[in-house]
Amino acid sequence: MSEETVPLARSPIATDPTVVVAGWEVCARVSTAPLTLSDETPLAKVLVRAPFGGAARDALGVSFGRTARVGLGTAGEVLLVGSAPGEWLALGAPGTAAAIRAALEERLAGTGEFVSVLDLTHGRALVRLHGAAAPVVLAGVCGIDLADHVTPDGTALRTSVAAVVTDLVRDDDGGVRSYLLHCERSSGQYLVDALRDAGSPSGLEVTGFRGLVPSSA
Amino acid sequence: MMLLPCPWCGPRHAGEFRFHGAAGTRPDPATTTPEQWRRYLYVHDNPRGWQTESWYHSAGCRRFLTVERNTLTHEVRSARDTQLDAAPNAAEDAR
Amino acid sequence: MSTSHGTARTNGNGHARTRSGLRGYSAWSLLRHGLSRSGWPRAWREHELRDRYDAVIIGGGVHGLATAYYLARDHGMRHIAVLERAYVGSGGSGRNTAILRSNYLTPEGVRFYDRSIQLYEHLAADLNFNVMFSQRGHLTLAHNDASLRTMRWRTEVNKLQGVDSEVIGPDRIGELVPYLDTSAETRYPILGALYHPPGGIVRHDAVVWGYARGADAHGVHIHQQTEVTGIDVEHGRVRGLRTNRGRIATPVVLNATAGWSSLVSHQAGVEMPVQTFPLQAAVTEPVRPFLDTVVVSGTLHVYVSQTDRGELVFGASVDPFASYSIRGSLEFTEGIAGHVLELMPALHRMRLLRQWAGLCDMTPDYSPIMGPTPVEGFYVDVGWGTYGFKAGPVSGEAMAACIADGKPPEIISAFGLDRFADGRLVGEKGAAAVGH
Amino acid sequence: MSILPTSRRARSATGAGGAGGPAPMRLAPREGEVIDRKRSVEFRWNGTPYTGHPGDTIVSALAAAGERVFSRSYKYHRPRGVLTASYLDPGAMVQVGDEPNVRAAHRLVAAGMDVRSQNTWPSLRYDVKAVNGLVERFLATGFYYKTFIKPEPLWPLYEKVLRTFVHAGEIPPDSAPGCYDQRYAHPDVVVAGGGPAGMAAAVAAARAGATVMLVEEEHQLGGHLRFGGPAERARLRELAAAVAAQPGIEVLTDAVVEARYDDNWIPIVARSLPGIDERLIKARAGTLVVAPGLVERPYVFAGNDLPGVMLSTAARRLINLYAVRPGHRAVVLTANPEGDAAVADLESAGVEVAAVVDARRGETVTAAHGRHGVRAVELGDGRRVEADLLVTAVGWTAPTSLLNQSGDQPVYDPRAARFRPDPARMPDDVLAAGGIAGDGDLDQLVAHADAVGREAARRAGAAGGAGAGSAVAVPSLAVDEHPELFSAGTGGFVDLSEDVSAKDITTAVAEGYDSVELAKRYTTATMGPTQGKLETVNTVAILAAATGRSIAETGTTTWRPMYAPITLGALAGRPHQPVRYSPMQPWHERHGAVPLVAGQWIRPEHYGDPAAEVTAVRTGVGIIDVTPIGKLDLQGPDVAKLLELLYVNKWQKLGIGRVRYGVMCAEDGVVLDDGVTGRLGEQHYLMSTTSSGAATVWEWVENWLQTAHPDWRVHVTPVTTAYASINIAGPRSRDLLARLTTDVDLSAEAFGYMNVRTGTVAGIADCVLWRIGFTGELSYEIHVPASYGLHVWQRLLDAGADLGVRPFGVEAQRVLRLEKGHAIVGQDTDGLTQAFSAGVDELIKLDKPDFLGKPELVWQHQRGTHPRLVGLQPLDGSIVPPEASQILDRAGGIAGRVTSSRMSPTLGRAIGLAQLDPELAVVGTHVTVRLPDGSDVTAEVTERVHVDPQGERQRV
Ligand SMILES: Cc1cc2nc3c(=O)[nH]c(=O)nc-3n(C[C@H](O)[C@H](O)[C@H](O)COP(=O)(O)OP(=O)(O)OC[C@H]3O[C@@H](n4cnc5c(N)ncnc54)[C@H](O)[C@@H]3O)c2cc1C
Ligand SMILES: NC(=O)c1ccc[n+]([C@@H]2O[C@H](COP(=O)([O-])OP(=O)(O)OC[C@H]3O[C@@H](n4cnc5c(N)ncnc54)[C@H](O)[C@@H]3O)[C@@H](O)[C@H]2O)c1
Ligand SMILES: Cc1cc2nc3c(=O)[nH]c(=O)nc-3n(C[C@H](O)[C@H](O)[C@H](O)COP(=O)(O)O)c2cc1C
Ligand SMILES: [Zn+2]
Repeated sequence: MSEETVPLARSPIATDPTVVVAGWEVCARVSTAPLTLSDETPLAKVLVRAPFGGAARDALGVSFGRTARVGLGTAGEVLLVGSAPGEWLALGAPGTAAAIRAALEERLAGTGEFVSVLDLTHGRALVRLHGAAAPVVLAGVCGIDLADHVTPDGTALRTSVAAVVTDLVRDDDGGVRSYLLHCERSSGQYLVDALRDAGSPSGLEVTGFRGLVPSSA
Repeated sequence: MMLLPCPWCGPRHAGEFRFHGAAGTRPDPATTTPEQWRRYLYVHDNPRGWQTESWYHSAGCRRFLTVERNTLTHEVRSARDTQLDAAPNAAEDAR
Repeated sequence: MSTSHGTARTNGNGHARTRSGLRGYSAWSLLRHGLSRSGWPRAWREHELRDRYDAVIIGGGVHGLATAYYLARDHGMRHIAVLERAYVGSGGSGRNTAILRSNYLTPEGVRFYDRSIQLYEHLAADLNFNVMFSQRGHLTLAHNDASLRTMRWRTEVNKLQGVDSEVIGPDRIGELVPYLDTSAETRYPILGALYHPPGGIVRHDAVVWGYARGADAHGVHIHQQTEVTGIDVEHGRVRGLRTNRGRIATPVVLNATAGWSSLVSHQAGVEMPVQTFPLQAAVTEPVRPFLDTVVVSGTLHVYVSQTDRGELVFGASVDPFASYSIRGSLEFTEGIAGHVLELMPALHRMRLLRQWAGLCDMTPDYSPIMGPTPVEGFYVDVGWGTYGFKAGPVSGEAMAACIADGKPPEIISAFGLDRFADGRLVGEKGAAAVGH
Repeated sequence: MSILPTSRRARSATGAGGAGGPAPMRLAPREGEVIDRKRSVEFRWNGTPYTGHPGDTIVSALAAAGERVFSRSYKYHRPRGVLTASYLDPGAMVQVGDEPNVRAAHRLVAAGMDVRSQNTWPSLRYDVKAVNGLVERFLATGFYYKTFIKPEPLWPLYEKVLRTFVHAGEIPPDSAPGCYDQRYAHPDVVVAGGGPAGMAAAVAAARAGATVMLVEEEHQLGGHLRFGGPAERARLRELAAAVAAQPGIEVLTDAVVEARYDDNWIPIVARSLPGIDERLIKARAGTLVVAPGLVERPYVFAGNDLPGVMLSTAARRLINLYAVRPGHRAVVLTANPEGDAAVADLESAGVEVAAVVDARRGETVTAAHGRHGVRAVELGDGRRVEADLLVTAVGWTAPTSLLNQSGDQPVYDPRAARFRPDPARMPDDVLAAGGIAGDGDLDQLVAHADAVGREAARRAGAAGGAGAGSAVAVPSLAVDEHPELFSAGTGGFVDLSEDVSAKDITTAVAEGYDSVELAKRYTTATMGPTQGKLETVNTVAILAAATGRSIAETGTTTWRPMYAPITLGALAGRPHQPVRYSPMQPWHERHGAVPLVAGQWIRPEHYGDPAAEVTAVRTGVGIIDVTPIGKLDLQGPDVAKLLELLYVNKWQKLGIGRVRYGVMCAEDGVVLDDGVTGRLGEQHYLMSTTSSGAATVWEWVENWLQTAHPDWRVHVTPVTTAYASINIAGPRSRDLLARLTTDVDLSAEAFGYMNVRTGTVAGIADCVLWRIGFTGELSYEIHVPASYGLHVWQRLLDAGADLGVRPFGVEAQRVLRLEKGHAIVGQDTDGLTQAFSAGVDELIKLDKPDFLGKPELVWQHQRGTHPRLVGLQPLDGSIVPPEASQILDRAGGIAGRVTSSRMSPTLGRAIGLAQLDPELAVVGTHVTVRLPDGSDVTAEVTERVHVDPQGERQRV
């Protein structure tokens, strides 16, 4: 048994070899393949619940089904996802969950609405499927129409992916198709296995943690 | 399987939802008789045609929906968020 | 029991012998007709629709026809009509996967279904029509300890009612069905099974036709293409009914319409705790016989048997939402295929030929509703859900007695409509809820 | 008789079977042929090597080598040859390696194929069971129902014999696994059928901006144009070029539109793909265009199943696609231009056309004679013509299957002599094009299909397709006059797959099975692999004649999926069966945990010695991974109201830092779930549920909140796997936890039983610690942010090494809780167990104004007749009655059952829980337990708690 002195955070997705980034054990592999899958679980994940379409929504500036990059002061920039009616998911740099939570609570305090903010960083798995062929891979596991005119960049939706309920967020990167997939932590390994299986004919490779793409990129 | 037009998520495969059946009215537990209560428990309309029923979008928005559906043709006439119907000022951005 | 037919006799265990009234398929007639290839009599005749019957049975499925048969044969009732909106056996009776068994959970259930199996065992001889009851044994697989516990529970209750059931382990299972993957490494390992040797499959259409033929021989009028559109009730009593072919006056009406039964009861003003759900089935192209046992997995929601023609017949659980549609779904065939291959991986090259669906009248406790209703003269034999074909003979026998005597016989006393208002459910769902 | 067309001859001419030598029936190269003569392919047929060319089907290669019998028939084992030379061919089902029922007239030959005829013994040519033919009259319709009835005990033996007659291929038990794929698609338009109509419709739809899938069952696009004359081939090149040039069309050949389900949910199976056996495409299409053409209808007459009797389309396929001469000397029965064209093709192939029988002039064929194949044909005028080939072209059947699945009911049109779709009954999202919609010359068909394609795009609302534009005027297609030619009235087979004769149909009618549905079921006509595509109309026509009804009145049977039989492998695709793991799973695997499948979760059942694990907990300390326990985060001012509604007990007064056990019932009073809920803050609670009940409870709570109490302010978030949950149990658990916790005072005074704290464990902040116990020992359930679960687990084991800490699994926990008499919902209760039968009487607060299921519990209590959950100990403590053993009353009836039962390592004796009738449910009563082997054992009813009844061990 290992004598761990510094507590390491681990994603549910097994990787080998690993390196440590911001207290997280992450995949050390770097792939230059045109189609990649990366484990983004270390990102901070904060959930906001508030009434569907009132002051909280206005304060957050994101409505259901859409995403936006929002600056949260010292907490930095987050990707804010309108993940369900009355539900938002804020994704930020590893280690910033507490700050994001505080910033969001502060921002929403003025609304007078019934609001709750919950850190779900450790409760969810998050991966990014990146590359022009990403829709082909997803078409093997998910019944959503990924055509541009149906689900353009910046779309957020929840559906069943390989029989796991998953938030699917289209978050293109420099004009290249890119999707974030977010599900319950315990299903993370299974989801990745299903994606790799579906992606192998398209040459899908695993790459290391990428982190959030900032809005300026 | 048919498509259900979720008022939030748009048309989705019915497999994403869970069927909760025709909605019944709960008798007042303080005054109910066994007959009334068991009607509430066990007896539901079973029409061959239009029915108003409850569905839960468990793999999507996780909202309970009130759906008017034809049990023979599977045509859907309307699908609304149950809570918004019950509390109309809860939100305005239900599509 | 009143017996006006001089030929009607019943042997010691209540099993009825062939009646001389039934035109026989004897060796002689077979030879004669085989050689000439002509001149078989009609299995049942066509009649004018009379404006009055002593009893009218709605529904030409196994339940309605069997009730008519026993009513005419054993109780000497004269003027009986069976009304069927389409053709005989067009409902669940013509589209079920034909599995017969008696390994239920409650003592009431086990006794009841066991009587039916006994009747089935002699039905061919009784009706002089080979219904091809193939008692090949029935296996219910358990993939987790909860379902294994339920299998034990059923086994113990079965044995106490004298019904042959036992729990067997993976090795025995592998011997009975070599195609099953009984290794421990599967996603749903097979931990054991409830083995029920008397269970099996039957040629379902033959049961329907045999009863129709038998009922006809005892004077019952079978009217196909005759739909009941209304039931006349006066002062809480049945007076007659309306059909697409005219009115009929009658003091006794039996609702034996399964999936449609709440609509029919509604016509008489009787409310029932019944919801209609489609149940689907499918059949593959034939292959050489390799499966000698009925295989069921509750966890994987699938059952499989192989007919004497070589096809595999598949079934599952009811559709996930209420419906009167029998169009069928892709999800059903996908699910069936996935689950069958989970159990028997070698079958991946078998081809699914056809799928279909039937309507099931589901009750809250997965037990039937049988007997009188608040409307005098209006009886029901419904709530057959996904399991009622096997109950055809015993239901016919019991409902005939119920109608003749005006009160339910002991064997169905637990299944009355009033049990719901009284909160006396018959927990066959108890097994379902525990065993998935 | 001058011509003896047997394979014997052909093969003896080449000496060594089909291999190497010249193929006796292969024609000189022909324009339009689809074989690649430059290469050849070797395969085996019943063990003998044969040669074909790439592009050949198994049948065309064998036919080229002179073979003409490919199978034996279903009941009578009659020899069968080519009928349609397409996928549908009922006589061409063969075994290829592991694969049964391969369509040999569609499957392309591949090098090394091992092709065998099915269920023939000892050989295809001399099949012993062909003796059935002698007793044919006894195997006729209804035979089985009338025989083998008595004596009853013999039926199982008869049945065994009957089963040996099954005519089909076989599945070896070790059949090699296949590779199947699935994908979803969202085309604007799916076109079923790649003939001229389908191609034209696809191009028009794509031009209008639609994304199109063009699906063709054959190996190439073109439909009937492929085996037509030069004009057809020219047209085919033109259309194929248009398809190729048009962006937006995905062409799938050797692919089948299998069905149409609600809302245009369309499965398409695609074969001949690189690297995989088959792919199932699940398309949600905007519009479906059904363009399957027409299927040529066989003619019914005596001997119509002999090898050498074939459809005109079959002869033309053999000649024009595969350059195979279908025979030497032919009689052609023709009623249409296609039949006339077949005459020309036969002549061009060097077949001597001995007679052309023109049905349009009232001429007819009455019989074909021969044993293993046609030798002579009898004509209506009494002439007998020697021939080895009889080609028939009597008309068409519309394969309306996909349309009927869309809601259409086919209508019989006597002028066209076929059932035709009724456009009025078709839904908006389905259109028909080509031969199925009507007749007309190629230009008219293409013009019609073009309009259909544009309209399909419009209805799909395709991007550039002017979805809002006005409807495209679709020209109506004329219907030519076709003679109503079905049967010569001389007998013969109606259904070749099922060996159903015309006589069988009339017999069925005479016996009263006179509706189309009953006749189908009694005779099995249309129930074979072709599913009526060849035989329905003939069946209906003969039925109509026998009943005196019209064909229209008689109607057809129901067309159902699949259009063409589909492998289970393709339907199953890649299995998607989610599994869930806790963060400690890698540790469990490394340490030899025996896996337990619990729903989606894989959990450690034990680590080798469950009894020792129990003892470790009772004497020292153990830790168990309980991550799958359901957890719901509840926030808001109205949480207490919610809990008050959900649980049978009271919650308004739960203080911050306290936890409480609760039981939930459904509205029928049946126990739904149980667990503890703790109050973390003023408006913040954490609820736990059983692992298997987590999803149900969440949905249950949402339902009540959203539909009944939308005014309550509560947010519910599932956090089951946000935390790794570890139960630390045993007298040394406090010592162990203390070593890793700095900011929580663990003393009994500061942190008492049924309390909750948040704090840091092993350096990890924000852990939730509740002091509760399922095991009856002093114990702490800690919930650690899941990413650190493995870290904390390892630290606990490291830090407690000297305390003897050891991991325990689910089995030890089951025993521990049983020793404490804790019920498990779903094991000690069942689907009808109301709360007063669950051993939680003290918990149920009937004085609460309301809670879910309350009225039923009031009545249950009043009646008092319900079973009770009791403890049970066999007098002989060494006997452990298996769970589910029945408990008998004095009369031998069932009075209850053992719900839980184990050997207690702590007490060294058997202990259990049981559901028991109230009369017997009195502590100290002796009851009889029936064991599975039939013997009885006496047991004493006890309190439920077997170990430490005062609960002293957990309150330290
Ligand atoms: C796919 C499937 C598989 C099944 N598998 C099994 C199995 O393996 N074993 C088993 O025991 N059970 C099985 N069942 C259940 C079984 O088929 C039914 O419970 C049983 O057939 C019911 O018989 P019945 O005579 O009561 O009703 P049905 O056979 O449904 O007959 C009712 C008849 O009433 C007619 N009718 C309806 N309304 C009217 C009206 N207004 N006027 C006149 N006539 C009317 C209908 O046309 C129908 O023919 C299965 C069911 C299905 C659908
Ligand atoms: N069918 C013939 O053999 C034939 C011969 C000569 C003339 N004609 C005439 O030509 C016209 C037919 O042209 P058309 O384009 O309508 O038909 P077509 O017969 O030329 O083409 C239809 C194509 O659809 C394919 N198909 C059918 N069902 C399918 C499914 N479910 N999935 C995938 N593919 C499927 C068939 O394999 C066929 O290649 C008619 O008027 C007919 O009389 C037909
Ligand atoms: C036990 C059983 C076996 C069947 N076997 C076949 C079969 O081999 N071939 C076939 O085409 N249909 C078979 N069917 C299905 C029937 O053709 C038909 O689809 C079913 O009875 C429902 O009727 P419907 O399709 O007319 O609605 C079978 C049905 C049952 C119940
Ligand atoms: Zn939704």
